[in-house]
Amino acid sequence: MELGQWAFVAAFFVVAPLLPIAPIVLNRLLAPSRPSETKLDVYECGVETVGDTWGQIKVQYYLYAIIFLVFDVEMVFLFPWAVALGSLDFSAYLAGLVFVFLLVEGLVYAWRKGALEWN
Amino acid sequence: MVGIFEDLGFEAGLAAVLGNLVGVVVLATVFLLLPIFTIWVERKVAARFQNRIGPNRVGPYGILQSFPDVVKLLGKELILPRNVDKIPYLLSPIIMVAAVVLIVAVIPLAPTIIGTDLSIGALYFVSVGSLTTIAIVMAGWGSNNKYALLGAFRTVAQLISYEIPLVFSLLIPILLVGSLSMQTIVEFQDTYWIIFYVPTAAVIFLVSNIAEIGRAPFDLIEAESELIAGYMIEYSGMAFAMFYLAEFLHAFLVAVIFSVLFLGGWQGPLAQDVPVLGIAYLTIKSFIVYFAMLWVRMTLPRFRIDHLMAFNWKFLVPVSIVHVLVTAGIWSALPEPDLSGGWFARLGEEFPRMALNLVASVVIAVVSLRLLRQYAEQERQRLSEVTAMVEHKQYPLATTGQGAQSNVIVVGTGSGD
Amino acid sequence: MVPLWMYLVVSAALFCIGAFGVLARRNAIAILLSIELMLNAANINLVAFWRYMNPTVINGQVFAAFVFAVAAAEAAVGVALILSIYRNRQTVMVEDVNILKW
Amino acid sequence: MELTWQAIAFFIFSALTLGGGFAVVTQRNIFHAALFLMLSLFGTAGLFVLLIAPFLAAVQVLVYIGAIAILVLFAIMLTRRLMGLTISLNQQWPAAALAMLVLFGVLLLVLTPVGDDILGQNWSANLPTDGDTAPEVTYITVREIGVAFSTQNGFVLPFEIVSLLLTSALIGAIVVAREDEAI
Repeated sequence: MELGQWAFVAAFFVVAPLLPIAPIVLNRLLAPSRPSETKLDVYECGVETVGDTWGQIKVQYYLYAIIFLVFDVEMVFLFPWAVALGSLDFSAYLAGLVFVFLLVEGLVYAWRKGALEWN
Repeated sequence: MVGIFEDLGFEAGLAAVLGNLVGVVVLATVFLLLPIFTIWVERKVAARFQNRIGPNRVGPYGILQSFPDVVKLLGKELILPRNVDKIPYLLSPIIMVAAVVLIVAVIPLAPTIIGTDLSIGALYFVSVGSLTTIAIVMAGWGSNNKYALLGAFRTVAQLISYEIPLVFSLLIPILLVGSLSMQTIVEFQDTYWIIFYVPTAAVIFLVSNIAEIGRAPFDLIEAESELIAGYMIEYSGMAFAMFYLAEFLHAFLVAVIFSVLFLGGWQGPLAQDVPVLGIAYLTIKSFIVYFAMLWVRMTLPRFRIDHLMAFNWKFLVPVSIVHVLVTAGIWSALPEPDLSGGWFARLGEEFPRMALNLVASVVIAVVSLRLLRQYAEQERQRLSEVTAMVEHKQYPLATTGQGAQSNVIVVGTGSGD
Repeated sequence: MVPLWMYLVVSAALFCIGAFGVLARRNAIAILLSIELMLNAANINLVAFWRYMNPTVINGQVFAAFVFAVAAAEAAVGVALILSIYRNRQTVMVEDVNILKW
Repeated sequence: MELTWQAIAFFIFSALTLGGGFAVVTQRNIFHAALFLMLSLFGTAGLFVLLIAPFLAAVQVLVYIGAIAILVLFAIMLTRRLMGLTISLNQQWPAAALAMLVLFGVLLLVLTPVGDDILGQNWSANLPTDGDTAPEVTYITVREIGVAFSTQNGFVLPFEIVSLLLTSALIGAIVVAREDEAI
């Protein structure tokens, strides 16, 4: 029964990519294609592009990604907790409370260390 | 649907597959074509907000305007620039649209009409939504363009940041209902809509979702003045149109999901018996939410990126965590009411729980907004002090280090807000 | 239904691929990717055993959830270390980072 | 084993998992390797669905593909000069390949019924050979997992320790990765 529902989702996973592919292919067939040197150039600020594209970016992005990762994993544990909470007693709430507080500690640390600052 | 194919003489397994496929194609196509209409709505509403008329040439009130636009886009050249990383470059628009279309699978349209009522529906919504992030990284990397890459990184940083309050505020309805199934969430709202329990969570959910689709005031993604058009700069023709299609479809789906989670979905008078009414209620609610999103879009100016990040990490995330903890505490401390009676009896039985949650939620909102105001006042104070220092030449401007320069910029833009 | 040993074979193959990556790749980030593959193989095993041996007790899935957390922690710290090495030594090739060898 | 829809799905997802995994360890372009990792993880999510663990499948997509893979992509972008690489494997790769082939061979012998025939030992006798013997799952798994996380008879202590682990990983990663801290 459960698997039957997922067959529907699987069908969605097959159909969903086909929907955007169709107009793109149609576009390729219908539209003119006259590539030229300049047309295929990188569009940046009007002058010719300088340097390597895959350049280095700021470490700040990484810091956001790591805080996000930790909180995202936290969700893995909080979703079942939230679903089960209604049928459990108060000690289950305390378990979740401790769990969240331990993680908030990490957020507070990041805040105090300025890892949340965009500069 | 499966039954029809079985009647036609197909073997049971194959009939199930065909039935599923047809259902999926119909459902997905209907939703995919919706933007043709919502784009017109959006342009018309935007025009009215700006005292214009908007599209008015094609069809009555310009309602058919999107069709010539689509035809025009079909005739535009699909340019594959030199040195692009072809596979990520071409896959990106496809994944972008597919990820959004996949959300449709779990939307309950009426008591009996739903793509599929997964036991993890709400989580499915978040999971599938996170696929768009990958599409953006692929576009940024594949385009072989510094601006595209930079735009993609900014966008991803924004998306992943706002996913945290989004999921936390999604956790709250799940906590109240005790299930991840979308249909169960809607059925729970038979007496009171969830927005009456936790209005603050609803607002956080909507705000973080608007950020997630990169709409104004969170539209740094396409900040024309700084990043040209962000990660989609190198795209043209239909590949470019796909990104826009995905954005508009996602925007509307957010309105639908919001209605399902917080505004009772298909719930309404007689909806239990007449499924069509359910669809109508859901559509009306969704368009009201969509209009609210447009209102926000047309009214507020764009965020600056550091403000955007600070607003998320220092305001939305803490507030939503506190909200989850408070609501969970109330919910597990209160006894389950007796919900076996008629509708009016249940209305009375449910009231104390609802009222207590409502009060708590409003208190959270008031306190957090107070704190925000206090912080803003401090910030204004600090900025005006810096301004005064600069004006009296006490600030080391003459020895222009990098620091002094950037401070001047902060003053220039900061005093305005 | 698919017999259990097929899942175990898939998991074993994935584990071997991952272990090969760890042993043979030069790029530290690629090694990190390979470790993720190995963790995934472990997860397939846990869930498959849960499903076939004792689905009335949820332990297999709970363990798999813990593996997710461990994988996330590992990825976060691993990437941080790679970044730090890159910043100090301008390389992500593991054979260039031999300072502890002496 | 007859070729049911379920078996077909199993083979497709296994092919995704293993093919993606193989590409991860052989691709020269590290960005492509990371994309193939996502494909492999997606295949694993499909396998989880087949094993009726939908919660883990969703989490797999949310955490692995949506977060860990993104983090790795960020790391790839942060450490440049990777594009021009021609050699992706080190000199000891033939030895490594051989070792892993041997390991896989041994595992095959132990796990498969065919291997049992060859060895004359019945290692896999304790495994259910036919999947139809696998009992039905009759409960909602998410709620059961939640109960396991937050009751004393379940896993409440590991649950809290996971939180501690994540916090320490967060703090550690911030300390290590920040530019201004001396290492």
